[in-house]
Amino acid sequence: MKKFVNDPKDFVPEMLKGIALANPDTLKYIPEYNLIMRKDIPMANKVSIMQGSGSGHEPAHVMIVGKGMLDAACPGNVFAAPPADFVYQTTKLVAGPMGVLHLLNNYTGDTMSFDMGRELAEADGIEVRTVVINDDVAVKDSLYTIGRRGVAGNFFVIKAVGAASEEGKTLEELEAIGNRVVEVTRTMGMALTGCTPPGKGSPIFTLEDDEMEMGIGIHGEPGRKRVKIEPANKIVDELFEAVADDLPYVAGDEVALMINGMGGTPISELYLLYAHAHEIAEKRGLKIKRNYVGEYCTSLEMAGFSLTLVKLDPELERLLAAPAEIAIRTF
Amino acid sequence: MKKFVNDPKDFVPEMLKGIALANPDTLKYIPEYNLIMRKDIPMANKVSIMQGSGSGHEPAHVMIVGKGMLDAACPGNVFAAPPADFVYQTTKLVAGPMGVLHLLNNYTGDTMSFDMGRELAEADGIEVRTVVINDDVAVKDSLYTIGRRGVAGNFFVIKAVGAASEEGKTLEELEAIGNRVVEVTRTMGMALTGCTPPGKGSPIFTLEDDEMEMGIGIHGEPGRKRVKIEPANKIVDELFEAVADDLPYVAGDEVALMINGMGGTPISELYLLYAHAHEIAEKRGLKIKRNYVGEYCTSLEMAGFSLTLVKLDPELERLLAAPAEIAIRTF
Amino acid sequence: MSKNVEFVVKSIADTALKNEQYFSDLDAVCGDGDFGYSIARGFEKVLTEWDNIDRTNPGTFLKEVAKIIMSAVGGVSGSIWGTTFLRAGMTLGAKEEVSKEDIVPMLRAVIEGIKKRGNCDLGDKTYLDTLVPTTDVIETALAEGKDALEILDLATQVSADAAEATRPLIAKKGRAAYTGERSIGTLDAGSVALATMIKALNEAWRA
Amino acid sequence: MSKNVEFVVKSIADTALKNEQYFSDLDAVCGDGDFGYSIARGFEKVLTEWDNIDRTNPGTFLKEVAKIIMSAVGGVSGSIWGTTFLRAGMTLGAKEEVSKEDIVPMLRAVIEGIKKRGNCDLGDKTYLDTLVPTTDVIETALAEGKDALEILDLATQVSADAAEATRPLIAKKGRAAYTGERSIGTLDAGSVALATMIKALNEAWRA
Ligand SMILES: Nc1ncnc2c1ncn2[C@@H]1O[C@H](COP(=O)(O)OP(=O)(O)O)[C@@H](O)[C@H]1O
Ligand SMILES: Nc1ncnc2c1ncn2[C@@H]1O[C@H](COP(=O)(O)OP(=O)(O)O)[C@@H](O)[C@H]1O
Ligand SMILES: [Mg+2]
Ligand SMILES: [Mg+2]
Ligand SMILES: [Mg+2]
Ligand SMILES: [Mg+2]
Repeated sequence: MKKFVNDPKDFVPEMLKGIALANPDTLKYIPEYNLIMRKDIPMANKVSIMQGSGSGHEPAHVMIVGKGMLDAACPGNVFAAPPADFVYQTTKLVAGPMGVLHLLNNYTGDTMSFDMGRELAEADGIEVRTVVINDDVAVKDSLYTIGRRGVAGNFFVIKAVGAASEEGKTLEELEAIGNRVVEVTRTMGMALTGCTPPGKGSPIFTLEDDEMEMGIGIHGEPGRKRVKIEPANKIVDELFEAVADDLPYVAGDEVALMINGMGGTPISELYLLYAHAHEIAEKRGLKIKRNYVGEYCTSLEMAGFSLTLVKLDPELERLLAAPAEIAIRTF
Repeated sequence: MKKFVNDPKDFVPEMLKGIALANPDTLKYIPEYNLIMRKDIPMANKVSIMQGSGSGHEPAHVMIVGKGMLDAACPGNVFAAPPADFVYQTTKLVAGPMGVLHLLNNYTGDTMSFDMGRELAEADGIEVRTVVINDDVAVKDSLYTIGRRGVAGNFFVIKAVGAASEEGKTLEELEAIGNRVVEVTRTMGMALTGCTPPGKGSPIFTLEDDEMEMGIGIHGEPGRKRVKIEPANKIVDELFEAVADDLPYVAGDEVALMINGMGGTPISELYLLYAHAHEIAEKRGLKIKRNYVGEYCTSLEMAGFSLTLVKLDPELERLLAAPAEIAIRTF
Repeated sequence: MSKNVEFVVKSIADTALKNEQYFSDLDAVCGDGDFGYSIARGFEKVLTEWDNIDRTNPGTFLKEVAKIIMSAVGGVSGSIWGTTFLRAGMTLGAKEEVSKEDIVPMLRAVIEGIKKRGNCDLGDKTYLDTLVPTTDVIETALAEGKDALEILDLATQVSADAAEATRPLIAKKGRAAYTGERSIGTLDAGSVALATMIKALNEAWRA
Repeated sequence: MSKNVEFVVKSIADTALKNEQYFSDLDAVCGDGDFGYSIARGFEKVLTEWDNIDRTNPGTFLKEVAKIIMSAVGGVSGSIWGTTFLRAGMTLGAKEEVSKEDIVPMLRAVIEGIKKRGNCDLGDKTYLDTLVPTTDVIETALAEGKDALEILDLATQVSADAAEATRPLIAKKGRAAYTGERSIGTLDAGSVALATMIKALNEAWRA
């Protein structure tokens, strides 16, 4: 296992400790619940926003806690939804008078934990609303009763409700904004390699030297189909078509375009991919108002990327452009 | 080769095109010289700062062009210094009345190209000064006549002179600031895997499943010694000691601490490494005033990291804290 | 308090720890490879806190085990295995001892709890597909007056067959579901885990 | 213009392209694995622009080749191979033809240029370590009145031996230098390239 790790069981807590040590003025770390939260939360005039999800998707979600983004994140172990108890305890800790918004990527495990956590918090009199994110077009709604997965598109939901919550919007308003973003966001991903959870010690799946996996999730789950590696532009073509034709996004639409790295793909390659995605978008008549190239929601050290389109309206564009501060930063 | 690439010869230009398409308002791309430069440069009241270096170290240097950082970068091919002609042409394009500062990482190839490029520019009447960055303690000064390598510490030189140039400092002043940062900056890196330049198609070196390489450079050059993989904290211990004892950094010193990913190591692991580095620093009595965790100077998709310490004084701290805007960004 | 309940829980916990890698590997074929790790962490915490678990009565003991699992394990496994022990404990109420007659009602309550929490049913390729036929055979055997060892043998056999019979099914729940038809021909990790636990319990009982 | 000069440059360029992978692999052992790629890109550009290169006289031709290389290739290789053709061209000046007598002064000028640009000397494990003994043997052979084919044979032999003789040296320049003592026992990529080029030229000459 080619990883920086001490005891694999300490992988997540040691990472969380690092985040807290690097941001002593703004963040609080509560080891019992894998919890990273803003120090200045709860606030009287602001809904608190939290997300759980498994670990292994960093920077999502523990590293995007901060002003204008998440107020707290309580991830489970690597690729495992948080225990229901984490969700409950975190909800209690962040709850202010305006209530708590739960964001969750649509997976059975996360849904179960957040359902149980929410029930317990509501029993304590805390008002909770939930936005379920399911932007992955690789998994079709009709085919599986659990519905589409939530993947890198969750960034846009977080950014929009995060900005709106700083403006003092109510829980209902935030829920509506979150759902509106989900409706206009679509993603598809692919991988050149598998990835190795520290607790497992070996790759979840392996691909031959000339193979890639299309329609991958963010937990190392195999995807839609395994095919021979193609030139970068061909791969972008395929993902772009699957994503753009799903909503669909049509000529004249104003959009945000994201190329999200899966953890092991260098940023040089992500910009190469962006170049072609940008050109396809323009050829289709889409107007790129905002673009995102980098790592937003990863699968440990997996080599691969996902492509996300968001259809913008003036309010959403304003929320995406609003300033925000998060744990990870360049300067 | 598990990479996103079309024709390997187009790897660098396609990446540069992506950077330009993603930043249409602020950056200009000139394909003939692999040149990414600020649109608003040259300015009458500001020295222009440029760096070349090879490609494959992204975000350094093409993705850190922007206000308060570099004004231009003209990289060579992957891991190859830019041709002398690129340096010359770029110098001419960015030169304003206050002159041009060349930053270069100390490698024979870069030095040769920048020497030739500078000679040609000076012949045209352009005033040029050069700061040579050589922060890598893995390579000892005394042993090799070419001197120590420049690695991730170059970020601090760029950030400091970038901020100072925005304040209108003169070329001489910037040269002095750059050299002062070089004097107080030390780095050492290591790798768990090799990396594959697209034009080569196979890894530069390979490590067995249980091996790591200590004292690595940023071009896939093998390092000081090849040893069995150790727990993360042990690796941090070794790098920290080599770095801290070199200057040395002593109890009471105010420092900046950087954990820089080499391209293929996920940010989760980088924060895990940071946690331990932070604790060692505190144990040694160093006061961490600023910290940096992420990718600053990479070797394509190599798994590994480097650790950098910078000794701060009030002015340097102020320059590092000054705002800056670069091509890569989260929002 | 009933030593048998403790014995069963201890045996299940030991089996989960011993088979961590094996169970994760099963989940990796079509899922995300965390199943073995997840339940191992849960049962590990159960064993760590073993001596301090409230033993007022078997029902309380089982409910405390459930809470430990639910605070240590996330998502599907935490919820499903937590629900398992929670429902079993709730069925017992404040009874001082567990009798033969309690077994089937406990298992039926577990099945209902899992169906509700997991929003799943027979044939979805989950651990229900092994739990239900195993419960059925235990019910029949108890009615026929078979003894504990005979029943354990039957349960071992039926659960092994049931786990093997998940192969042709399409996974409809959990992360394995995302692979759709590619899950055909693979074993359901949760089912194999259950069969493995029953087999180990059978062996431990005789030892 | 002297067809021989064109023939030599063309042969060197072809050899660089044909051996791209091999030369890169040699550099990868202790360097950064870009040597073959770098010079291939330079000579590729030379061949692409071949028909349009200024052929006023051999000196101009060589200087133009140098400029193409220096605009296409960065760092050590661009500077060193650019300097090579630049110095050779400068030595010829405006001469219409290249004669036997020009060869050694050209090579000596190249050696001086590389020493200056590369801040290196014999024994540093660079391509000088092959160029210098090869130049020496050519000088002697010319003085002894040997003919072109004999001289090519000698140069092929001596350059191959010299390249092989770089093995025990410690690399003191270029990226290979960073490996220090570990460079002992490896071949210098630049030296092998030069020997390979001379051997290929010898063969092409006879074909
Ligand atoms: N909705 C569900 N209801 C009941 N059991 C389920 C459900 N989804 C999955 N399972 C069981 O859980 C096992 C996988 O557990 P685990 O790997 O921890 O969950 P996840 O799919 O979230 O990674 C499956 O093999 C199956 O037996
Ligand atoms: N300072 C120098 N002067 C002359 N030749 C050199 C020098 N450094 C390296 N070389 C030659 O260049 C070759 C390596 O070229 P290349 O790989 O392009 O350079 P780099 O070391 O910058 O990657 C070496 O094999 C050696 O023959
Ligand atoms: Mg899971
Ligand atoms: Mg090189
Ligand atoms: Mg799983
Ligand atoms: Mg090289």
